[in-house]
Amino acid sequence: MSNRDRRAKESEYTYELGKLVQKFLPTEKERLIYKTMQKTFGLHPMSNVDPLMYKRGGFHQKRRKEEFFEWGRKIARERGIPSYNRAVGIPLGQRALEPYIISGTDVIVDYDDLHHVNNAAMQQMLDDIKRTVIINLDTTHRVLQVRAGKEITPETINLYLETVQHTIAGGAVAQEHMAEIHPGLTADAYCKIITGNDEIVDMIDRRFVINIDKVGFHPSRAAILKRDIGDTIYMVVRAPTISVRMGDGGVTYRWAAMQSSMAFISAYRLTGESIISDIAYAAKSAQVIQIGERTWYSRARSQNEPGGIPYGYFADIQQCDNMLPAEPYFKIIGEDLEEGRRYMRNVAKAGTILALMTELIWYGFYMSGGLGFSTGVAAGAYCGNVVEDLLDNFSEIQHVSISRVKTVPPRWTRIKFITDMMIQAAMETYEKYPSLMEYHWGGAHRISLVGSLAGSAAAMLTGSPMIGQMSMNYAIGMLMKEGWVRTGWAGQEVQDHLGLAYSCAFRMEEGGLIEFRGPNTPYASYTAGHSSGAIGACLAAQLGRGRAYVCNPVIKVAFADPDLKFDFREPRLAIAKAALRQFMPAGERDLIIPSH
Amino acid sequence: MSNRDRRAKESEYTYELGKLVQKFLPTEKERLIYKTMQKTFGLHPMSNVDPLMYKRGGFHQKRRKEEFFEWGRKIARERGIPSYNRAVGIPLGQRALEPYIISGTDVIVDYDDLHHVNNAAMQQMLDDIKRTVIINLDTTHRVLQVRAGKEITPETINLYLETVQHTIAGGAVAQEHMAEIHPGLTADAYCKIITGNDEIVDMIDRRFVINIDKVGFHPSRAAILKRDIGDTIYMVVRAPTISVRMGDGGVTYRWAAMQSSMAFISAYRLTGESIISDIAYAAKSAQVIQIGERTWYSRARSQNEPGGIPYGYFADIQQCDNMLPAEPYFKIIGEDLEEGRRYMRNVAKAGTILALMTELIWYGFYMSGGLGFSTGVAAGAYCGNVVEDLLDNFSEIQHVSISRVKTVPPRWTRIKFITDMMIQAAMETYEKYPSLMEYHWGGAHRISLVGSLAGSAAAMLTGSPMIGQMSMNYAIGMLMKEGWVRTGWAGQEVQDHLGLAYSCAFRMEEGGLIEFRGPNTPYASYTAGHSSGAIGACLAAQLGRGRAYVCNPVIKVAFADPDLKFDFREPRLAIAKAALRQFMPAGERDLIIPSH
Amino acid sequence: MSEEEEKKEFECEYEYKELPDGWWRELDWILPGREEEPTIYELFHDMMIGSIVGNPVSLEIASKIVPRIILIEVEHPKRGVEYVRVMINPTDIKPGIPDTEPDLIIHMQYYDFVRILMGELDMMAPIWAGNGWILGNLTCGLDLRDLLDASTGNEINPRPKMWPLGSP
Amino acid sequence: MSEEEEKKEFECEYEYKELPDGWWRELDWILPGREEEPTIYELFHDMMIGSIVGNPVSLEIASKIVPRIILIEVEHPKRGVEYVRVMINPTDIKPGIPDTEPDLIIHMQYYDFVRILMGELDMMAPIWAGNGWILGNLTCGLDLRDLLDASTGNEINPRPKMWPLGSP
Repeated sequence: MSNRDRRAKESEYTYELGKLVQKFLPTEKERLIYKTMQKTFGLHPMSNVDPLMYKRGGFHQKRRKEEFFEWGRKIARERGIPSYNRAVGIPLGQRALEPYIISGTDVIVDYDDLHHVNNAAMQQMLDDIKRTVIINLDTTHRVLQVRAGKEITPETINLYLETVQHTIAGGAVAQEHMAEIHPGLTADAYCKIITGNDEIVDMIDRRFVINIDKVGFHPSRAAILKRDIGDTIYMVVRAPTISVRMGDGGVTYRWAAMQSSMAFISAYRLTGESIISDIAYAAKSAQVIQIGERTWYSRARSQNEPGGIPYGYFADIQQCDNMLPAEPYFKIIGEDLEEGRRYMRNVAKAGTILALMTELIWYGFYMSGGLGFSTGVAAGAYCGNVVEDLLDNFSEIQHVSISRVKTVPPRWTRIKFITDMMIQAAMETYEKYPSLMEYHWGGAHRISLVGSLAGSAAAMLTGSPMIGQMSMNYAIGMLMKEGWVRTGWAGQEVQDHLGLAYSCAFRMEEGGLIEFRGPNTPYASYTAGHSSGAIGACLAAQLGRGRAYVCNPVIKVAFADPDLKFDFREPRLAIAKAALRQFMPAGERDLIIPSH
Repeated sequence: MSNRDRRAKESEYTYELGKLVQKFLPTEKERLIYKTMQKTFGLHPMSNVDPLMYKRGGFHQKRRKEEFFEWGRKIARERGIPSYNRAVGIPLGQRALEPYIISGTDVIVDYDDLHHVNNAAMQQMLDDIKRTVIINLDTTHRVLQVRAGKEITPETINLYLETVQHTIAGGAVAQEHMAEIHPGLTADAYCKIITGNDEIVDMIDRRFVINIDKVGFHPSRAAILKRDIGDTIYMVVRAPTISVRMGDGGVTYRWAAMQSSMAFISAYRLTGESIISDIAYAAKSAQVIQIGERTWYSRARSQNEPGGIPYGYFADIQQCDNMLPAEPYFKIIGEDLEEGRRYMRNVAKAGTILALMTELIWYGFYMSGGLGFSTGVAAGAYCGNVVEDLLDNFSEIQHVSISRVKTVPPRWTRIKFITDMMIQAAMETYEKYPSLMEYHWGGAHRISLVGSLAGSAAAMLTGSPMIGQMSMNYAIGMLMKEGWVRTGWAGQEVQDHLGLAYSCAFRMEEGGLIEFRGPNTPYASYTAGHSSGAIGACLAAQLGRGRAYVCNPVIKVAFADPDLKFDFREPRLAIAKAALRQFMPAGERDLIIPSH
Repeated sequence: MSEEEEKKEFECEYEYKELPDGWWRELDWILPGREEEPTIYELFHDMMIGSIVGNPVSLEIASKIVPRIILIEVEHPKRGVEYVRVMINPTDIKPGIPDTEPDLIIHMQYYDFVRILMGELDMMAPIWAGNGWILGNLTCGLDLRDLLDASTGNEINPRPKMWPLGSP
Repeated sequence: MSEEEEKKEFECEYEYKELPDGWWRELDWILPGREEEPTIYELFHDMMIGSIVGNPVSLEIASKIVPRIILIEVEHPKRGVEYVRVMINPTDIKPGIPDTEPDLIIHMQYYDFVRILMGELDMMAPIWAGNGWILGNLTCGLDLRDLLDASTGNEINPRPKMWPLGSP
């Protein structure tokens, strides 16, 4: 073959995926994305044209928009100032106002129902996190024994726990002059014990314990959690939702400190200001686990607000992996594709919480005021089965790649090719499906989604969150700076993201463990979509190592508590329920306001 | 008379006020305090003994406590975890659970109804402050003219204002892909214009204007406000209450920035990212008035949270003085005691907001977790007519002292004796009324109350907030360190307060104007009760000078807006209404949750 | 009100002035035979006898007042500081400082005090003006002021309710 | 699982080894008459003719594959770096580097690659072990791997759905 011939053939290198893909339609038709996009748009998902454009009925195509329209008029009439008003701005609904399928369910909702202000479950998820703080009781017990000469017995602990349920709800115990709170407003406030010691669990009134063996952990995980928590006694405090709705997350530990100290004073009949000081210090500051640290000054927020929650804590707050055996993913995916997929799907499910908390709630709402844009970015994580499809495929790629090898060492040089493979697969999927491109209409959607998935996949294979982070940085850098979007919205949004050349530089982490970083880390890229990827990497690395928690076993157990209002095990169901307006949150004020 | 004789008589120096006061009962009976205390305790207010003690019926003496008791049992039954439970802690109600008379009204409420979690009006007051931000439109208009070549006309401004009502409520205007908010959830969101220029006011749709002439200012005040605001156009943004309840005050300016920028893009048909950047910057950062600054790291809170609001802003947020003529108080009190009293009473009324926002909401709730203690400290400011009684008397003292002089120069050396006089009068009142001592059961109550009143009175006479602050510091130092409480709760609480020797040192202010300080000032005493005194000093100084605002005319006008949910002109009525459960707040979620 | 007007509002109107020689001879309550300008003790003594005791309103007021020691310190431009200690009920006036802590101290210029006793100056005027000070139990001050007002024939200011006449 | 067990889990099991002299004489698909150890070009050339072309499964796979250039670089312990460039469909094998950008580059040790061609080592093993690297369009890599699997009689891994056989 002459060079001339060969060159002629190389021109075929320039191909058109859109056309080429028609050859493989039968295969594509089996993909989740195909089915979902078809359902979503009511059209061939690979079509480049929407023949119904301008004929879809404007905003009337959606029940919610009609409802909003009616309410806008009603409000304007009642208050004399215009409100929501479809007469201003661009007309809505010339294109499809596509419905959103909650991934892994049959629930189809309107996009607006996923706006955090319209979705009570998202609010409760945030509130449940904000209102949690964990106090170690060992220090306080020691202070009681040494400083106050009190005996600590199962009876006293149970009396204390009964008392603290009263105080945490706003009841007074030590002074008559305290105003009390209507308990109906704080019916979601309580305290529960966490310990790894079975004997202690047996001695404490079961109503006051989060029993690790009975809250849905796989036995192999429960064993690790109990081993690592050990004999220590922690108390999880759930301040009432109404308190964080009135104030902020910073109220929680103060609320916990004050009310738990009062319960100590009462249950142990303490007097003497210096002892009470010590108790208060022990209960308030010594070994208190806050869910989130304060954020730095330019984004100043109090403790327990989403910006200050470390990535590792986010990964432990989600509970989607609880029933998975504590086995390294690497081993599983090599041996059993279906079981490997189950791991991946649970990471995807967890992604719902991670994306909502960071992209929608922190970046979208707290940092940007909540335009309604990040609703879409977050929805990418839990709608349309897109993540499921890609992760299923990643599982297959991994299964294929490692089924005949025995090891995936946590080295970037070894993991890079499979990351390349996954990025490429994802990019090509977008290229093949114009409908998916429409569904994830922003560069930030696509970049963050692919970056997160690449990071999770790499971390899961290696057990290393750092490899996951590198993989994510590489994927985002690759997509953005070398691939799709050097400019435009997504390009600008990520202008402070690492360049490809630096994506694996250790310098960027400043030696910090990713688990302890967070959206609060100043030197990290804080673009919408990047935090959930970092958290995904931490979580995936845990599964990669076959562990039972990412960062803190107590946090992990605290959010396994079935009495929480939001279900951190099945976030999508809760969100879907709320979208259908069937989710009842806590913190309502009906008892103290006129009926309405 | 020999020395011996004289000495014998001097022994009478040791007197017992409790006995002595019997001589003057007819006079005392005319005091407001006498009447209120009698009504509150159902006993002779000067009695040292409560004959009904232990016979008052325990917690059953109060309807609210019974309600709480029932609810506690109901919740425990329903959730399987005990809740509010009168079986723990000390028994309540052996003493009187005294009712609280809202000062200046006939409304008698239970103490618990004044707990901020039980009182929807207090929550709305906080939320209305947190959700307000003010944007100067001049800069944006200039950017539109210069950078985008757009014409600004009354028509475009009105179109913009109509559009921004839609976006601020969560409606989309520029992109189809934005999730929108149910307008019924944000029915309290709107934007209004403030300007001092009558012509501009005439040209703008009256629904979008806070017309300074028509929102209840005394004409002499309206004239000053208009003169000082001038031709500038400000836009007051009220983000929806639900946004600050879900997040925090820091959400507000971001919400305002995003939604107002979108309205600009839409109303002026803007394209081009660099222009939009400029518009966004102008709308978001250039000349934006936030109500509160971020607090420093150890108390990290976002913008627009109560800890970061300057004292001068608090003083402008309250609207209780709006109908008073802009005349110097000194002149008035010398000439007309009744008119002077009216000034004092309005300061007292304003104190409701100041004490609630700082003592109850910031120190009590945000900083201490809300035990229910600061409910009492704050109630001191607006319950039982105590402040009214003392201020009435202060007015008399002032009237007497200055009726034959022509001047009260703002010098500490000249104001000290009258401060002494007022402190003494207040201390003696507590001494004479054991019932009042019981009513203000904590040292912090009494100290903060007397300190605040002394500060306000001094500032009002002199027009100088610095003199007021000195007077307050002196009063508190005098009471605490030389008078009542060198130790005990109040003494400890104020351990970081200035010693008497330093109370007038300028050093403590670091040269800063009190108006621009706040609960956020690290070097200032931050004990419960001291902030409202400092604010009172700023407000009183304004009245002392006969001005129309303390610090910022735009803030003053912004909160005169009659469309706010909380009435900053009649705070006590709103609080009382809420205590009776008749106040309807904003931010409820009924539209998106199941009926309940 | 313009800013200038506001400023003026707070300017001081009190003025210190000394009296011409022989001024005391014009006053009917000064004991006859005083050749020299009276000391503060002499002045107060004379007023008590010559003015207060003979005035039924003053007497009524004085009778209700509880025992309190007031120390008056005056600065005379030539003679320096002089003291008089006063107890109104039971009446007791002595030169010099008391051997126990007084309830109230009033510090003033001699001529200011004279003018107050003459009813020409309000007792508060020099204090507001910064040319004197008051320290201690202010109720005694009110009592004293009422007494002086009565004796000079000035109207007595109504007492704030929280301080009934004579109350501590 | 104990921490030690966990650690072991991640230890590397791949081992590099060289082959004894004359190894190529044992393989039935090497063209007869090769006296010297074949270069990478010769090796790939022989496999294509002697193994792939004669295998119906390989042929079917190859026929579906779109034109892609794969560059294989191997390091021989004595001879240094050798290159072969491969296009599967239409088939084209040449020594040296191509004059256009390849779709995929595979870099390995000579003996690792030999063992892969012999079906003794999985193509991924040296990569995972860090003793080699892959760069570029990974689909080509999957294509190549399928081809090699078919020719060595190994089971062909099912292709992930998102990458139908021969897809770009």
